Amino acid sequence: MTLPDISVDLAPNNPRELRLANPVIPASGCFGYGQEYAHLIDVQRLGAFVSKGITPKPRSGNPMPRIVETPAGMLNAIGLQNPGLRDFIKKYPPIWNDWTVPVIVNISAETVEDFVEMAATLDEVPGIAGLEVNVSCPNVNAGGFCFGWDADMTAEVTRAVRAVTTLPVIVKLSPGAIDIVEIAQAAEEAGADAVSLINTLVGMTIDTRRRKPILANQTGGLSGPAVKPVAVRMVYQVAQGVSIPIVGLGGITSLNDALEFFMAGASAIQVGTAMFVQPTIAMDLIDQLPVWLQQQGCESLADIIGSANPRFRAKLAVESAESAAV
Amino acid sequence: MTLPDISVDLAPNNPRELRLANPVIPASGCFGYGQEYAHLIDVQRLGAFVSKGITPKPRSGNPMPRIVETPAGMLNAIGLQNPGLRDFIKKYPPIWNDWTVPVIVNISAETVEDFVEMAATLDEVPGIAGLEVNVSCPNVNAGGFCFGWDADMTAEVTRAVRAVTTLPVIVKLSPGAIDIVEIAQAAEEAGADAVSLINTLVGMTIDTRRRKPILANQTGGLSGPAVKPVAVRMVYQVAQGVSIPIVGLGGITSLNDALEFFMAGASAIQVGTAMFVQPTIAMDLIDQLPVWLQQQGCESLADIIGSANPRFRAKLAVESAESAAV
Amino acid sequence: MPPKLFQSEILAIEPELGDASRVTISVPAGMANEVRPGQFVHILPRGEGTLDPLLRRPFSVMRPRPENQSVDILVRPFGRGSGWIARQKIGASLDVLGLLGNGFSINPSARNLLMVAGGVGAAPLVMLSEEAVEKGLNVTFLMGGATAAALLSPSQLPESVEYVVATDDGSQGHHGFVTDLAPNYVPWADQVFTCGPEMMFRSLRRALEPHRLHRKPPIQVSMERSMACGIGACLGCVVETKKGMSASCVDGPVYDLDLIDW
Amino acid sequence: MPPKLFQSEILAIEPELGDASRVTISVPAGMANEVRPGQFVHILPRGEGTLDPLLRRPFSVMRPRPENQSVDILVRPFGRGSGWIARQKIGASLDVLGLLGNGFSINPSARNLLMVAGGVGAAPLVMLSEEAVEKGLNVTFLMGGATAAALLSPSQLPESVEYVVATDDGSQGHHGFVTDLAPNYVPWADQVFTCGPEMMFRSLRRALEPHRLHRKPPIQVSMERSMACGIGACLGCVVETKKGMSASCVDGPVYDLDLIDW
Ligand SMILES: Cc1cc2nc3c(=O)[nH]c(=O)nc-3n(C[C@H](O)[C@H](O)[C@H](O)COP(=O)(O)OP(=O)(O)OC[C@H]3O[C@@H](n4cnc5c(N)ncnc54)[C@H](O)[C@@H]3O)c2cc1C
Ligand SMILES: Cc1cc2nc3c(=O)[nH]c(=O)nc-3n(C[C@H](O)[C@H](O)[C@H](O)COP(=O)(O)OP(=O)(O)OC[C@H]3O[C@@H](n4cnc5c(N)ncnc54)[C@H](O)[C@@H]3O)c2cc1C
Ligand SMILES: Cc1cc2nc3c(=O)[nH]c(=O)nc-3n(C[C@H](O)[C@H](O)[C@H](O)COP(=O)(O)O)c2cc1C
Ligand SMILES: Cc1cc2nc3c(=O)[nH]c(=O)nc-3n(C[C@H](O)[C@H](O)[C@H](O)COP(=O)(O)O)c2cc1C
Ligand code: FES
Ligand code: FES
Repeated sequence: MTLPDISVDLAPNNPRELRLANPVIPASGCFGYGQEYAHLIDVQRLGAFVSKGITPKPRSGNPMPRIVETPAGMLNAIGLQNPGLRDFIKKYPPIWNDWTVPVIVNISAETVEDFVEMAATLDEVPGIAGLEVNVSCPNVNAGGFCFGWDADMTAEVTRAVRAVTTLPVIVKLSPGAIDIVEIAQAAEEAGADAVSLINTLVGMTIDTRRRKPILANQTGGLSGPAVKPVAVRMVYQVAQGVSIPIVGLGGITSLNDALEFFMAGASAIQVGTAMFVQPTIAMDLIDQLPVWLQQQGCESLADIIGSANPRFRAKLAVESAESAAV
Repeated sequence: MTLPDISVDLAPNNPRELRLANPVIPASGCFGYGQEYAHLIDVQRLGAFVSKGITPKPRSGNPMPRIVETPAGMLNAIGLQNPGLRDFIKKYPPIWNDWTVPVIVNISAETVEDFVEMAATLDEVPGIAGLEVNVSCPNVNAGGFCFGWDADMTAEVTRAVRAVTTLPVIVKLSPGAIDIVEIAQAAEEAGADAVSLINTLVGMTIDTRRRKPILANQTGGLSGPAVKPVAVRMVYQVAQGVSIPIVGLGGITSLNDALEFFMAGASAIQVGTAMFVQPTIAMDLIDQLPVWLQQQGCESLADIIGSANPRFRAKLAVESAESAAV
Repeated sequence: MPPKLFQSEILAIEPELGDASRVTISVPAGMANEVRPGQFVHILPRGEGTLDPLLRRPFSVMRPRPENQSVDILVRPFGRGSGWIARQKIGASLDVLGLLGNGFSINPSARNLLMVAGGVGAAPLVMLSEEAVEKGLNVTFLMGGATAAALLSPSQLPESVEYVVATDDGSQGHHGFVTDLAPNYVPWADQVFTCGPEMMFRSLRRALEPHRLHRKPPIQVSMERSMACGIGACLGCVVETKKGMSASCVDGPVYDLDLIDW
Repeated sequence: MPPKLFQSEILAIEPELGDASRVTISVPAGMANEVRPGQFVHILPRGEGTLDPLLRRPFSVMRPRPENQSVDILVRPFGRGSGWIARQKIGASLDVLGLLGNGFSINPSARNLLMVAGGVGAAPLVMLSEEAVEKGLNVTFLMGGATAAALLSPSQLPESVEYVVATDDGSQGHHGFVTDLAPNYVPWADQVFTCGPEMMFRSLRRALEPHRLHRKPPIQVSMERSMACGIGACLGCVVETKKGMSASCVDGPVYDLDLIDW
């Protein structure tokens, strides 16, 4: 008996498509460039993976300490340590080009021009299946105000990236926005193929012996199970407001967690912090998901996407009726 | 040998003052109206406590389930169940009037007029030491946009409340704001005696068996240790931006947690969710804090307030030099 | 005795009722003498150095043991919290808040008591049955479970109790729900006491409806709500009653079934 | 052997070195033969049903035991994670990722090796000393601790090792820091190996500076950084070296002291 279909296309409106054999994706910054885990798991079986965020110029990242554990979570302030666009292109895509797993490249920048430079340069590089645009970084032209906190700035970045690449574009949303639905809609209207959410929340912990913040950068990004309820809520809300696929993430450590995101309305999920803790987690999810779907009598993953979100399902029904009528 | 002084005035600019023997305060919604814990702890020894949020009219609150546990945290959607202003005034302040512990009344409303009605009515009620204005509720006149997410709306509520009461006013900030410092400054300028932060983050968990959100209200407020890093970060940032006292809260379960908030710049702390888990936690903190201060060679709590926050301490030094020069 | 916060020691653990365990925990002096059937203890389901799971979990007292200052509880390893408690070993220490809640109350004029138990809901009804038998009352104890293995052992009940069982799979007693059995006993019973899943209460009410005149016999039910504080402060555990919202941790968990607003 | 994820069983626990314990844990077939001194295992410090503490904790291998497919580690109950591990009992199961990291390397021409250990930093140096003695090399092992009780028992080292100790309180050996002792051995030593708190490395470097010509003898140091992944993916554990940022979990934890950018 064949198992339910769990494949998914994250860029249905894009001729280049972003077809994944399964909806399980290690998250940016939590899977290096893919090689790191190759001894532990069969990387090629992943739906896709997102590489560490790259920037136009090389960055050595923040001083140490860069990570600290928090209750059921962690803070990180890696500071986007990466070799920069040029060395990145030389080093990794050629390796990925021989792989079967689709690789999504996460790009970060502090100006729209830098985003454009990276997107344009990566467009034709073999070995890259899509871009994830990280709008959670501060916009230096807006006084450190984060792109992803503002609908107009998010739209501007998305539009500019869209204009210079035919690659599938996923816009990765920041949970710091007041109304994340508005931001997601802005990304959709500006041409994003999909949105992913959430990036980290901003947090701090203080070393009470040394009387200073533990992280050298003072603040860091909060991730892990602690943030999961915030992430599920945002996916649920965004699912009611956009028609492009949603990639859900934030604190997933188990099949039940992944199901929460699917039922909220995500078409795929990413696993970040949990990769550090349980390197096999992505493989476990890929194995468990079809078995669970079969036990539930589902024919495919689509049966449960948004199944806890009646307003999303109603919207979906209207949309498919409309497209059938066309 | 006498222990270090841990008393604190949360309304130094207000003739009515809000002097607490110690800086430990059970948080609103986590301590009922004070009687609930009277069998378990000596309520009179608390620095103060904040009563359950009241509204102009009685509210029966949200349907069940109202609470669910999350990783190192919980979601609640109590829905402000309370007897309403009139019955509240008849029932509780007369009891508190015979108590020595200062009682801060938390008020919630969906319009500025309702805030004004409550503040004006409570102004002269014996047994009340101060008001905590919960600006985390949706503003019905602004389409459900939360007062506390917007500096102007926060200022408007604060100014209106300030105009009708001489009671010490603490404005309780929502972590949903993009720039919490701006909101805190707006409250300060509009006449708040102090700010407290943070209220809960908005979250959701999904029951994957029943395929619907666990809470009947769908979303709920996330509290507990999971949110502590976000709370500490916000207190640290707000401390650099305002000159009124800050009451820090969010996930405190131990002396070390409380010290993080003091060192970030809080003059007092509140304990919410932890009261449910360890009803003696507030008493433990009251006992442990002076002993710890003494071990550290501190003369008073003031020695450590903001001690991990150099920009706060620098501002403080400038301010005290200025006031000495006057 | 007002609620106390105390460190308790696990004195014994015995398998009972499917995958559940009967756990004997020590309590402060005098507490075992004061507990009323239906009251519960609120247990922190984690050890040192962790903050997850965060909240306490309520467990009904199954049997007081004043002779060695302890009580029995019945723990079904259902989720994370109860699973942790069930995994502890004899000698382990538990952080407990109790006694909490009100209890069942037997009317002075009642002679014949009907218990209707589902799964670990049997726990408080065991205590109530023991108390009733001691007072010379007649007790019939209806017990339902998925399979024969999920039923309470008759040895847990006083001998004079009439013990009638139902199983979902028919492996013992009536093949079907325990609530199917209840109507037969309505003419006999002066009072009905029930504890178990909420679905069972609803079907019990439906099953008994045609047999009860003037809401007789009265039915007392122990409601199960997720709880945070256990002492009336959080309002997370309310039950909608015909008199308004009621905090089930202090005003319950035992309610008159007819007062509940379903 | 590439890193593996495995369930390990605690085979033995012995008090050692102050409040620390020497814990013997089982490892997959062949692993105990391959471990190099300086490598570490990454242990999940929590049981079933909890997500806090979240991250694994690294522990250096103190001694391989190929004869029964296990390794010894030295666990100091410092915080929440190590505290949990230290509280486990014989027979308990641990979730382990290993072996990770590079190791110390003895130069082919080296005859005289100086070890400088602070606290539980002794662990990898015990293994290194055993290996060196087996190769017929001369080892001097300097060990520092707060008190006599915090020192490694000499029985943990091969007999031929010269064992010299320092205590902060003077209760045994030199009254002062272990780094005070090190300069005397510089003319003799062909290589220095050190593990302990970062403060010790800094003072060791300062103490040896005037005695070292042309950076001889070379000093290898095992750096301690908070780690998340342990396999080079998160970049949380980097060490600033003169060649740039280095992920200490894969490129370290052992570094040439002179390469570190302090
Ligand atoms: C007054 C009272 C008395 C009680 N007496 C007893 C007793 O005598 N014996 C006994 O065994 N129990 C008793 N209980 C129940 C017990 O206290 C626990 O609440 C119960 O065992 C569940 O807790 P847990 O930690 O095992 O489950 P948890 O893991 O905390 O789960 C709690 C609930 O949330 C749901 N849930 C949480 N997260 C998710 C998710 N992501 N997807 C789907 N569902 C989710 C679970 O289905 C479950 O219903 C009593 C409860 C009350 C209120
Ligand atoms: C390569 C390597 C090898 C190692 N080998 C060994 C070994 O052989 N034996 C051994 O015992 N240990 C060893 N360690 C250390 C060990 O892995 C643990 O990291 C260490 O014990 C601390 O973890 P913990 O869980 O005990 O402490 P945690 O409770 O996690 O604390 C971790 C750190 O964060 C700080 N911290 C966290 N929160 C706060 C706060 N709110 N205020 C102040 N400070 C805070 C603590 O001070 C501490 O430094 C090694 C580490 C590395 C990197
Ligand atoms: C160490 C670390 C590094 C990260 N680096 C990036 C990054 O470079 N770009 C990015 O968009 N997100 C980055 N993230 C965020 C994650 O991709 C993810 O959005 C977040 O951690 C929430 O998911 P989780 O709870 O599953 O970890 C990083 C997270 C961690 C923990
Ligand atoms: C059950 C519950 C009810 C609450 N009710 C209120 C309320 O009525 N008014 C208010 O301002 N905050 C309310 N809060 C928020 C708390 O006062 C506090 O801001 C929040 O829980 C964070 O602190 P903690 O992590 O210590 O719980 C409530 C929180 C909980 C858990
Ligand atoms: S559990 Fe808090 S009011 Fe009942
Ligand atoms: S611990 Fe993740 S890179 Fe070293």
